[in-house]
Amino acid sequence: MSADRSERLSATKAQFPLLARRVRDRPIVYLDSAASSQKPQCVLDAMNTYYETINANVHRGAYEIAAQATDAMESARSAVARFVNAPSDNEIVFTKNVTEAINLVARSWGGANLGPGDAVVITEMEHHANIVPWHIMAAEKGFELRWIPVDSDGGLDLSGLDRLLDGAKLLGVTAMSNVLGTLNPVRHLADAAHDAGALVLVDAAQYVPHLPTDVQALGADFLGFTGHKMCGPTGIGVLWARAELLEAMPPFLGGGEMILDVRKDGFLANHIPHKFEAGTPPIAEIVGLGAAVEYLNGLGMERVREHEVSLTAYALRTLQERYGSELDVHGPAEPACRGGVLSMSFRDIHPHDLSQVLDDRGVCVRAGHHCAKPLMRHLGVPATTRASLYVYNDTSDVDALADALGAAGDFFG
Amino acid sequence: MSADRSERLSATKAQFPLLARRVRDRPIVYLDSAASSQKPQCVLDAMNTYYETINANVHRGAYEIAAQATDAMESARSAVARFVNAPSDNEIVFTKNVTEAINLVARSWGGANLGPGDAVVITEMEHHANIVPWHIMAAEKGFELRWIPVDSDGGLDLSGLDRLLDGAKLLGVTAMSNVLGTLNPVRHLADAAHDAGALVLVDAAQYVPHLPTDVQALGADFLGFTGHKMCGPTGIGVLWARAELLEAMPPFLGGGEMILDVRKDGFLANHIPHKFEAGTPPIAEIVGLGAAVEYLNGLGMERVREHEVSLTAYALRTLQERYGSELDVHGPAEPACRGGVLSMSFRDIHPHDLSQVLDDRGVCVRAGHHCAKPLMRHLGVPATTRASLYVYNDTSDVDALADALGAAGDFFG
Amino acid sequence: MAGLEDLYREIILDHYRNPRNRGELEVPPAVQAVGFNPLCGDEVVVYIEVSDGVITDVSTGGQGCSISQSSASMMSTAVKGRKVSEARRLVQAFKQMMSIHGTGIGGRGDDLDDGPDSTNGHGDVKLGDLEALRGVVKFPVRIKCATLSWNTLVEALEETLA
Amino acid sequence: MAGLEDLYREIILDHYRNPRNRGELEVPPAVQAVGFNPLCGDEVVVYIEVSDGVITDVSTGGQGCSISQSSASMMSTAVKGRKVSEARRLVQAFKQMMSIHGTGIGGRGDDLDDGPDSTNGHGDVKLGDLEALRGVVKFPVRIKCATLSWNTLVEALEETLA
Ligand SMILES: Cc1ncc(COP(=O)(O)O)c(C=O)c1O
Ligand SMILES: Cc1ncc(COP(=O)(O)O)c(C=O)c1O
Repeated sequence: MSADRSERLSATKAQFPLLARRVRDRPIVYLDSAASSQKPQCVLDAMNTYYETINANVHRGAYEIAAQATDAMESARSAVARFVNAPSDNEIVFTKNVTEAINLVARSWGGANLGPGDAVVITEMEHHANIVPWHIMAAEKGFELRWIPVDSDGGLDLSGLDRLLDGAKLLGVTAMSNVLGTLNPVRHLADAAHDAGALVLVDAAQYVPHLPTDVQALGADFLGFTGHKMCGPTGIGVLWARAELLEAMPPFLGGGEMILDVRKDGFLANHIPHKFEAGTPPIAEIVGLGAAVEYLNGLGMERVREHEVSLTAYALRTLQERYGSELDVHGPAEPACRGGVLSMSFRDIHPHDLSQVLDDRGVCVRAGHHCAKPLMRHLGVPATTRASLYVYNDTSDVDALADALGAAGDFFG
Repeated sequence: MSADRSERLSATKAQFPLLARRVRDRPIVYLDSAASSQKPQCVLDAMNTYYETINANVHRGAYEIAAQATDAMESARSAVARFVNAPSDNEIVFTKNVTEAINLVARSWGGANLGPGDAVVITEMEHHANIVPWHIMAAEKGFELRWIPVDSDGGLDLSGLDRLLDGAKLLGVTAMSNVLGTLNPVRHLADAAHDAGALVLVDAAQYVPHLPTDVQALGADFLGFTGHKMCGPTGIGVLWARAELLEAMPPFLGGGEMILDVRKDGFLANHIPHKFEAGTPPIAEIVGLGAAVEYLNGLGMERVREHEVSLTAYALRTLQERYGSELDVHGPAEPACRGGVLSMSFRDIHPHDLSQVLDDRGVCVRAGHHCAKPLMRHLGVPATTRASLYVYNDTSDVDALADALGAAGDFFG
Repeated sequence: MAGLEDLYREIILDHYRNPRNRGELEVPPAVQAVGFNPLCGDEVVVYIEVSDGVITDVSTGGQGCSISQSSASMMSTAVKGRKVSEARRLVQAFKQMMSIHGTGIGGRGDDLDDGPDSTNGHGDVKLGDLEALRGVVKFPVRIKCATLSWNTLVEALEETLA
Repeated sequence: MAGLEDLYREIILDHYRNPRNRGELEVPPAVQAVGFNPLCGDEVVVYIEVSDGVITDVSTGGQGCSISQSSASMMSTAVKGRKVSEARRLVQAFKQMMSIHGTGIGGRGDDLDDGPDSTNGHGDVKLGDLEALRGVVKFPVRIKCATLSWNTLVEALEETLA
């Protein structure tokens, strides 16, 4: 990495207050961004400014700060729409996380469109967020849930795709695996699904934070993502969906904001996107997400991706050089085909024990099933140790990880 | 009001940064806390400290800051449980707002327990949040929705209660009306409902922020409230429910956190409360709500209530003295029987026009149906102008409101 | 910051106090459409009778603030007796005036989503008295009050085609 | 901050590497219970055979970290051949040791919710080798690893009553 690049990066790191923290007298080495990213100061500032100067409930207030709060929220909606190249702001529905976004689709669209004889196709590498809602609805509506298998390289095995899609009404796929880092061929899958008459739901929780995203180019019908993994606050997620789908779908949660009229004998739903935003929205969080999106725009998503590809390459090389066959990094070998998510099995040390030793040295990684138990069963491991990279990480973080793995190896001898 | 008291109060006001703001060269007069309250500095600080020092995803991380984040979240759960005297922390389910909390009950409990021939009883003064979810489920499940009428004093007309409860499975009631300020006889209703074999859901969105709350003394089975109205952040709500009910209810949203196991052919739900908290929770918001609860504990909820009763009395007296029969304040006349929510009709000036003139003088009130359209129809008005009081308001705010009403009267002459 | 006089022009208050074409028309021959402003609860009902491409009669009902009611009243006088095509041009022109700053609540495009014509200038359309409502754009929250009856008129015109 | 040696005592690593009573028992006569640690995916299966109020045989299966596996192994040796009532007292004593600081994830009472007995001291119960697990309480996240097999044992004991 050139001196120039790494200088710019240490400047990036400095924008994230938590990364200045020390753990047991060492600088923190945060390698768990796939679980949740850190937040730059500008995002915290945006939320504080909101609370300190214009906090008020939105959409129904005639007074000045209520109008400003509404404007701030709706400008954030525009910023988010542009960030994923949505054709219209009205297609951006704010939820509390991507899990709610997928449940919204399963319950509202699925509830109205799925029944016995129908099928929903998902992949074996889905996060529980894109599995359990379909289990729940399948039990209720009696449709079939089919699985695209994972191959031995950590990609999708598409050899049976046509058969799987036959009679399917929806294909759900993660754009990037939160365990393997695999970047799935979303466009190809979308074309195949559309040919078979199925809609496409993309779980982009691990994609939107890391790569330039264009919902139209991806060919998606529904696409969800989550604020806290993309420099934004907790408590905010996004469902993008094509307007005509949203318009045809029945409401999900009922309450204030989502109605035009309520009578004792029924109600009239509001226009999209408000139809799907019942109750007081997470206003400050929406403002925070807007600031996160502007922050990422400032860095440039192309550059974010470039940085992560080169850091992932460095990490794969370093780990291979130091630990060879003792350390297995699951998922695609080629950095250009994957994100910076490194799920490791190291000797026979259990991930929980491994991460404990890493924590002792201030290296934050995640050990567990990463909410992907079907994938774990496929991999034949109960859990993995996952280090994940983001824009604020640099080679020093990777080196610290490699050193800490050595220490763990010594400890468990 | 004694000098002593008002000194303590101006100290309270100073803890809320937004209230130092000026609008058009006048100090802001914030009288819209029933829509959303302002936030004290300590709540903002708690969230900033969370983000700057321990931000990490919860419940699944072995490393230090993840454990601290989990602790912070779970201590907030304890604080919230104690705040409403819940028998166990496990009975506190975090949602995004009270609207989601009520939808959770309607969909999960209602979906499993309601069908043709059953009835749900609600009141004519419910917020849309406690109406529309029942409309949605009634359409799906075929049960009957019955209404307790509002009497001419803004109380509930309970003369037909026995008949209404006959065959009912649930009674839903707002503990305090967000339009009339009416404090409903929740305990009495709960006893009657239980005698009739029905459960009781309390919408306490306007109650928990303003009065000491004891879910056990109220006799509730379900009780919901919302963070942003009680000095807490947006994006966080609470459902309290008796553990045995939560345990018997099917999951609501599916995804991470809410499972013990996921297989291709199904899943095993987690224990309560996690069963109902799918996906990454609003962690910072939970921490913020915990801080809000501690802040309110510091003030003392008894004192908060006392302050609001005396300020409401002052407001009713002042408005009556200055405007007599030109100004109609809906709801109970007796301050001890109501909260500090003053829904006004002033001459024939439309609320939207009235609030515009008030805004011109920095007085923030809400004009509209307040998400209570059935109640508006009962009152025979399309909308009201609502001023609502909270712990940081004082007599100067009431005086500013009274002055601004005079200016509006002049303007529309 | 705009003053209240920018909003509450005399002619507006006059239409509010003495609404023109207020009432109901028999349906059919008239058609009817109802519009809601979910922000404040305003409701506007628009009745129109169209024959041979001309709006022969208009009437409005409902309830709301001075801005929504006066705008409905002014709308009714402006389109009564006009050709449908002219009325549509007037709607465009009015809504364009109402979005000069493009900050309608609901985000970009929200008040200008009526198809290809929406980018037309309104140089050729005389707004007349309606110009009095121009001040509303300085109070973005009120824009929906002013446009409510116009959007409802569009819906009523659609009805005549149905 | 506690050091890693507080957690990974030699005896723990020994039970991890050489688990005792590992395997399955035939069901019936044995009963079986499965426990999950949703945090990390650990699974423990506990088989017990009870006759005349005595746990005549124990076996454990599943997979997990050194703490959960060694705890399961130590649990099996500690309860094998014991009376059910003694085993229950041991569970109480063990879980009390695991909650000295009362900070189990899941909040107050989470690991002490097994009824009226939970406040008993364990002065009269010998924990023996199990004392080696005492260091786990300094690592609150790991408490659930240590208690997993014990909670699963309780479930298996309930099964024998069913
Ligand atoms: C009585 C009552 N119930 C429910 C709500 C809905 O609260 P939220 O929008 O936070 O879900 C409100 C406030 O808007 C309310 O006043
Ligand atoms: C691929 C994927 N989908 C969904 C989720 C769920 O995100 P959230 O918990 O914010 O809803 C995650 C992260 O946890 C993820 O990695």
